[in-house]
Amino acid sequence: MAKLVINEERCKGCELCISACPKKILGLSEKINVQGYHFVELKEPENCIGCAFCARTCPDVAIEVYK
Amino acid sequence: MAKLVINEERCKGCELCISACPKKILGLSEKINVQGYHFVELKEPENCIGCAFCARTCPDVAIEVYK
Amino acid sequence: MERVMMKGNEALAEGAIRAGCRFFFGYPITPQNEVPEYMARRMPEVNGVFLQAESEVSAINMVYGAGGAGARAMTSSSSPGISLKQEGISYIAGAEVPCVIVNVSRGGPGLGGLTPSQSDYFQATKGGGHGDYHLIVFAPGTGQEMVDLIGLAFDKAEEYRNPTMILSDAIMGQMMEPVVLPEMRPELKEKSWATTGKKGRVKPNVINSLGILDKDLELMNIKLQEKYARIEANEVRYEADGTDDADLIVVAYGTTSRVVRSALSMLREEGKKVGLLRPITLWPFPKKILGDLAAKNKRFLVVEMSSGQLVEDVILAVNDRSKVDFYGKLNGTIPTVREVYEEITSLLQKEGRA
Amino acid sequence: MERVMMKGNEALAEGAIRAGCRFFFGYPITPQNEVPEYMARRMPEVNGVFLQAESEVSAINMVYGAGGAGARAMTSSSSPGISLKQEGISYIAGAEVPCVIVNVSRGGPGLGGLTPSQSDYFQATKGGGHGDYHLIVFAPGTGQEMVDLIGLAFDKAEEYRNPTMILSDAIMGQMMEPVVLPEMRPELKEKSWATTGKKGRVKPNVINSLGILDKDLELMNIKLQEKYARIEANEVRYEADGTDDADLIVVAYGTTSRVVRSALSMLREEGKKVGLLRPITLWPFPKKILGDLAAKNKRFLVVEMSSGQLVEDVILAVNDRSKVDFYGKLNGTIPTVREVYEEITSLLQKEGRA
Amino acid sequence: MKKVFSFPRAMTDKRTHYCPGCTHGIIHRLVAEAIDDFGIQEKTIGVAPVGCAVLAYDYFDVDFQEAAHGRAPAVATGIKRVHPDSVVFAYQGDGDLASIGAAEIIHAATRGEKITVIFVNNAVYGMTGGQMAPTTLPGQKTTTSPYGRDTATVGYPIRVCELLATLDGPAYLERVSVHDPKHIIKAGAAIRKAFDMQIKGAGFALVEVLSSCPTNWGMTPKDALRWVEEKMIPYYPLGVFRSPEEVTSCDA
Amino acid sequence: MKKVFSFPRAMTDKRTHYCPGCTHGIIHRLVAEAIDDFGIQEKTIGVAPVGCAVLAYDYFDVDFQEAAHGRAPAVATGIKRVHPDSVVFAYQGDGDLASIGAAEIIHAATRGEKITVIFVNNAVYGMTGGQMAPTTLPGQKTTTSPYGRDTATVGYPIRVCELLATLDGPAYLERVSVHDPKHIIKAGAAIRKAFDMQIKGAGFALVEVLSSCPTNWGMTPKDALRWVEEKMIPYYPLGVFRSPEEVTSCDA
Amino acid sequence: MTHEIICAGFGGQGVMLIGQIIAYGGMIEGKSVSWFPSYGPEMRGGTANCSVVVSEKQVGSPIVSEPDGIIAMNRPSLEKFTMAVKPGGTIVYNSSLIEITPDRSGVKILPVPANDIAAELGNDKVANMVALGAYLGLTKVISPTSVEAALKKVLPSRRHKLIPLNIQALQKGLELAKN
Amino acid sequence: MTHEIICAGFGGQGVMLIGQIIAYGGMIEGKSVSWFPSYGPEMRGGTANCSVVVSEKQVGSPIVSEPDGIIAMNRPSLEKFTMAVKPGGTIVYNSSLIEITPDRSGVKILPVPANDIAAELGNDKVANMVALGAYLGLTKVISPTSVEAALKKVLPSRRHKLIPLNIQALQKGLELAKN
Ligand SMILES: Cc1ncc(C[n+]2csc(CCOP(=O)(O)OP(=O)(O)O)c2C)c(N)n1
Ligand SMILES: Cc1ncc(C[n+]2csc(CCOP(=O)(O)OP(=O)(O)O)c2C)c(N)n1
Ligand code: SF4
Ligand code: SF4
Ligand code: SF4
Ligand code: SF4
Ligand code: SF4
Ligand code: SF4
Ligand SMILES: [Mg+2]
Ligand SMILES: [Mg+2]
Repeated sequence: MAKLVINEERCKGCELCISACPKKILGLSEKINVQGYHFVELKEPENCIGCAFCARTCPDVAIEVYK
Repeated sequence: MAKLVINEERCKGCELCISACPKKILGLSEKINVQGYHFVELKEPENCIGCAFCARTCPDVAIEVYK
Repeated sequence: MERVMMKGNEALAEGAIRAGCRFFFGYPITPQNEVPEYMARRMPEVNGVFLQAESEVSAINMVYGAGGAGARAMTSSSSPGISLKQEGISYIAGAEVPCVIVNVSRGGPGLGGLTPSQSDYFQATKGGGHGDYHLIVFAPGTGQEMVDLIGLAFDKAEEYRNPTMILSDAIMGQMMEPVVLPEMRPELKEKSWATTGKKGRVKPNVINSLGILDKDLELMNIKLQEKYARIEANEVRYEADGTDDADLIVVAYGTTSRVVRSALSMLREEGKKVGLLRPITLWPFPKKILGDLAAKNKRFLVVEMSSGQLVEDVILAVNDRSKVDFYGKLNGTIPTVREVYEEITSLLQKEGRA
Repeated sequence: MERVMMKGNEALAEGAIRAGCRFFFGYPITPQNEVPEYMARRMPEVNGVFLQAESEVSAINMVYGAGGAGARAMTSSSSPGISLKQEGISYIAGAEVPCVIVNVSRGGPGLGGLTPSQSDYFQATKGGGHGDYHLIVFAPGTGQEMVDLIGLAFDKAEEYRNPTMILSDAIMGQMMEPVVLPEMRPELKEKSWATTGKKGRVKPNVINSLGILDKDLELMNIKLQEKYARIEANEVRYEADGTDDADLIVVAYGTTSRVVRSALSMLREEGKKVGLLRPITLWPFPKKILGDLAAKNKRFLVVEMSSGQLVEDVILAVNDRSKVDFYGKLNGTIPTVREVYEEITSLLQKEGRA
Repeated sequence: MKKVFSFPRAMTDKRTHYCPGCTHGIIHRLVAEAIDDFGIQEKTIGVAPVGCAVLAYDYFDVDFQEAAHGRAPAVATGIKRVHPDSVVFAYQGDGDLASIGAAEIIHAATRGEKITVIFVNNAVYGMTGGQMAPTTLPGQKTTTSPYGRDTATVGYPIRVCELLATLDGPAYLERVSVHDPKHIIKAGAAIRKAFDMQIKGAGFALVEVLSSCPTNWGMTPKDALRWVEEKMIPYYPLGVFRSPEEVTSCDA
Repeated sequence: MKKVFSFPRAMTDKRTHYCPGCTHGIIHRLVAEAIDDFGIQEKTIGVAPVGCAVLAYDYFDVDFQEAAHGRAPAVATGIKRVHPDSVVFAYQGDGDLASIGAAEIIHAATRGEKITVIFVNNAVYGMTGGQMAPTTLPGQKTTTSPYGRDTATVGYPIRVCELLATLDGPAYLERVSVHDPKHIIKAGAAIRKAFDMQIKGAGFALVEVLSSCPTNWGMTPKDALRWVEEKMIPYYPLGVFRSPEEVTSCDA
Repeated sequence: MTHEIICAGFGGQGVMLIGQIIAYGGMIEGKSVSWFPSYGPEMRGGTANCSVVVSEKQVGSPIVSEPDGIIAMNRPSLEKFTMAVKPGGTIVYNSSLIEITPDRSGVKILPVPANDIAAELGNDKVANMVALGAYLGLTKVISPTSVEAALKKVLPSRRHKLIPLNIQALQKGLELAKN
Repeated sequence: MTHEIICAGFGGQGVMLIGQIIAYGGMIEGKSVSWFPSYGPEMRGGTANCSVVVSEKQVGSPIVSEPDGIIAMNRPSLEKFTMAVKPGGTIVYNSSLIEITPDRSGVKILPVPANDIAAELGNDKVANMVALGAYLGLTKVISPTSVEAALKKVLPSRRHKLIPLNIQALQKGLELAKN
């Protein structure tokens, strides 16, 4: 199982990571950050394969991936 | 036999017509024109074939050709 | 006529079209983008040409071509883009091609910022390009003037075969005010000097600014200077508001004149004798009226958004006859009504006229 | 030191190299071609870079890059090319990048001609580009000053982190006079603010002129204006020749100052009390000395090759204290010694001082 | 656990001002990663354009110079000539590079100037609000082509890599896209190569990156990426237009 | 007797200021002949460059506008848009067109601007006294490449036809030479075709003419023509780079 | 009489529009008016505001720094402009999104749950009109009929079908002001 | 004392060079000097001239409009400058190429068959030096030894072998002036 560190304050809620994730396990939070955006959350941490597609797609470098 | 009309005042004596002439019948005059150039002369009018190579090569449009 | 609310930039664009402009060449730059964007939509409707040039340099040279060919042509840009046009403007002035250049100026120097600014005054009035030349420079102070002065700019450009400039700024361009639009001009008549193809003329028309023989260049300049003298004699425009009984006259144009107007109306309510002299043409400059007012022992305060440019022309105009004070705001901020009010009040106090 | 005869343009180029300039970016244009051509031969000998840019616009931006990177860099051109550089110059001023710009000016406007001219005075001193900025402008009047002032121009550019300009013309550039060349400068020390790569610095160095937050731009301008005030206080240079006992002082710079000098020496031989005030820096302008002289009841005559540019600064400087006359020659011709002599003579007669 | 993917050292932690989903951010990251990979942060100097990336100097932790609109190649030239051992890159948009700056890029390329250019082609002027760019596709609507780009009156988009490939100066030219993870990885490799070319002194290197502008295209970030794939790539084919191998043969 | 060759009507009888043997004169004549051939003298408008041909307006008996250095294509665009039924041609040197005016020519070409450009490539800045041009050959000595053009530091010459041929806008591009009568005749045909393209409304047409500058090359006129043949043509191959046939297929 | 207003909020909350409606309405009523937009320093997104002046005399400065009243649709806007309001002036703010109360005396303050009311009306977008109604109820700068006329000018014709809903929202605001 | 000279002729006749020699010579003699070239309005070919000033004082205008003397190598030059020469001044002209005599009184006039003498010396190119010699013989602006020193400065070293020939030509000129 891999681990994701999401920098909620950098996230702009663009959803690109969500569509890039092969496992479809990312989604937007109900909460908003200081910038006023709904940020992204890892909904099913257990299914993350650590492929880092999400991180590589994120224009705001808001995701780090550990495995 | 063809006829050449050379505008002596336009000629700058560049000699390009001289080298373009297939019959090698053109040459510079001893005289100079108002611009200060030795202008070109048809040395052997009888040998002119009217090919107009001279005229076409002249940068100063100093030659007209009749046939 | 119906009044409509329009952004200054759009009012100006529609005003140009109604004045017969059918050729617009420009390049995007904030805060003037509404002008080309409006033209892009509108020109096809009136059979005109909107062309986005590859650069400001190219745009001004397209205008030179189109203006030389006899059309009412214009370009618009903002400060850095206007700097790039300086060579072209000098050519246009030298070749006496009529056209209109709009500068919706912004804060500088360099990349600067998008705030309004009046620090392109010298560039517009003294010649940012090389050589002795002048643009006729109009400084609109209302939305209505955005419409009216661009029409006048086209007329004067043609009358004098001289480039004219509208010097506006981010505020004048973005602000909405009610305006009355004039009727569409009828087709313009052909110009005898323009490059149209010889069409049977004996002599070709040649548009140029070259004086390779020394005397040619001097003659060209003598002719230009004579024209400039005529323009200075006939084309000065200004608004004088309450200057007759005023002790202190504030000189300001465009955006700052608006701020000043608000401050002055506060002061007049307090019974202060203050007036506004608003140059509408920055070149030719309203020298004479300022000189006349100075002769009447008025004092002056110049308010502008720059470190002091207009103020030089005011000093030159009043010369030895009066005192000129200066209140400038550097690029990046806009003077508030309160600031101008206080500046004037303290000045009046210092002078013991409060 | 040995005296050698050199053309002004070449003296200037060699002077630049001896002042440590190792980067030249330019574009051909008459009458300054000797500068790049000299540099093309000479730079490789001193391990420097001569690069012919694709245009004047590109050249000034290369200078901006090289100057920002910490080098002594320069460009040179003539009037139309200098107009094209206006945007770049405004950027350089805004970003406070030291560099030297040479204008070997020629007759305008437009394509104009190759005769000398002083009609780029406003462009050089009031800012031909957008925004409130100033170049330090030097106007050499001798071959020796072509050498000396370019050295000073590099030093002052660095001292103030400000672009400096040499405003010369076709005559100053083509004329040969004996000059003494200074020794080659030792290597220059690195600049802490330059873009060199971080090289262990904690903060990157950034060169820019952007003030996207309103306050940034105002702060940038306040800083610039403070610097300009310091320059005005410390860097004024002029030559006063016979001004002490003179009734009439002629103000002229560069080429015209030479013509004036010849005329004045004829007049002094006739016992006329005439003097020369020659601004060496056009900005900062020698305001104070002119004001002081005006206070002593001197009269002034301004001689320049333009329709009247320098004269405005002289009037502003003497303001209400004295009378300023003007004798201008339009682009295309050069005033002769005889003409200036006669102008002064008739002026003296009119004033009853002959 | 070990890091599979982490924040590049050559980036600052400032939040960018880019619109949500704007791929300028991805391209920034790829550049920063290349700088990290080669360990050249201390000797890299960037040149920022006028365009949406105008504040690039805020996001990279390297020395930077802001260029006037279109002049980044000239500014980079000036810097590189002064510091030939440094690594100089210019970051430019399509309006900046292919319109107002067309002369500068062509001449930097033909000079074989030893700089790296990252060319972000988003088929529009982003910063000024979506005007037509020299790369705007035929028929594409923008604020200055409100009826769609009409090639009969305003002509055709420019293919920059193809244009520059006619010159002898460039050492490396490639067009890439960042519309999906696979292509992002390829784009990263191309950018790395473009830096490598400079480090090795091979000459001028440019990577054209097809990029999205959701804001001015009026699309969601996701749709915008699909538009890159479906509309832009057919007009702007991906691939290598000049490779170092060719260069060697060219020099020979 | 009938005239085999006579003075073109579209030329004035002013003597040109060109140096003896300078082929600018030949090219002028070919342009004038094309104007005569199509009978368009009354509707032709020329645009003169800044370069040795700066006084072109003195030599053609047609309306003329003098452009700023490099900007002839922009000026021609302005004129042509105002008078779409006129015939507008720009006459430009290599410094003018390929250096300072690189952006203008590329954009006029990609716009498919319906103008004719006569591009005189003499590998040098003639008017200003022989400085290096973007077309100066490798190793060639000029006043600003006194040790010979060093491609390692100042890069490679630009081949303009090849460059423009990557664009979709041009209708006709050809490179010709005037170094001997045969080639002069071919050059005349190309120039005629370039005017024909415009008259037919096909689009942007450019003819690059390899030309000599005996003065700045330091050669006799005759040697200069040999230099064109032996040195320039190998670098700048003659030929058609875009033909109207292609254009048709391109538009389809 | 001159009345100066600042309308402020996030981009997308329609603050520019209500500013334009006031200006247009003023014009329709024969007054001098001006409208001036100001976008935050960030080039995209962020907050925005506009200055509106409605006057019997020629409008001077179009930039309002000491407003007679403000309409604040979000918290940063309220915080930014509260202290600028003239003594005796008016503050209308969107209490649906702003949980604080403005710390200011000597002015009329009216919290308006604009988003909640708009939601009740079935369209979040008309929150701005609720706030405008409340503001006009308090200040009477322009009459509600002028608003209706202004809407026809300001909205593109394809959106004219939304006018009744907008008027409804306006009315809700006007009513709030009555209390 | 200030001496002002104009040297004029066709391009290629070496008038610029003799001007430079006078200026250099003056400098070597410790005087203030200036040299200024002027090419005709035609951009290429045509005539050319230069102004030279040699003075005990700082040189003012480097452009000479009322010369103390002229050296005219061709007819257009002679015609152009004859009337400009100051009363009491000097005209030296190349009578090999100029068939007219200058119509001017109150000045010293010396025709010099410069090309003929140069041809005698075996090199057409030194006609300019013959004329210079004559001029210096009449005016003594600089001494012949200074000319020799100046030649070393003005000619590139690869052409120093021509100095003796040039001096020879100069002497011929000087002799002509004696008569
Ligand atoms: C001389 C000049 N002209 C125009 C502008 C205005 N301007 C700023 S950014 C820009 C274009 C940006 O488009 P692009 O280069 O494609 O970058 P993007 O924003 O799309 O990334 C323009 C025209 C300017 N700042 N300076
Ligand atoms: C803005 C500007 N820059 C430079 C010049 C100087 N200039 C005049 S002609 C010329 C180049 C001419 O070369 P080219 O275009 O090749 O024409 P040629 O003379 O060789 O026919 C230059 C640089 C100018 N007049 N204006
Ligand atoms: S690392 Fe891969 S699987 Fe995990 S969340 Fe990111 S994209 Fe999805
Ligand atoms: S791609 Fe980045 S910015 Fe976009 S939603 Fe995902 S984490 Fe947030
Ligand atoms: S027409 Fe032909 S043959 Fe006759 S002179 Fe001319 S080139 Fe020679
Ligand atoms: S080509 Fe023309 S100019 Fe040259 S010599 Fe012959 S006739 Fe004279
Ligand atoms: S406007 Fe376009 S290019 Fe600019 S930041 Fe927004 S999405 Fe990106
Ligand atoms: S300089 Fe060269 S190009 Fe110019 S006229 Fe002379 S030979 Fe022709
Ligand atoms: Mg873009
Ligand atoms: Mg050339």
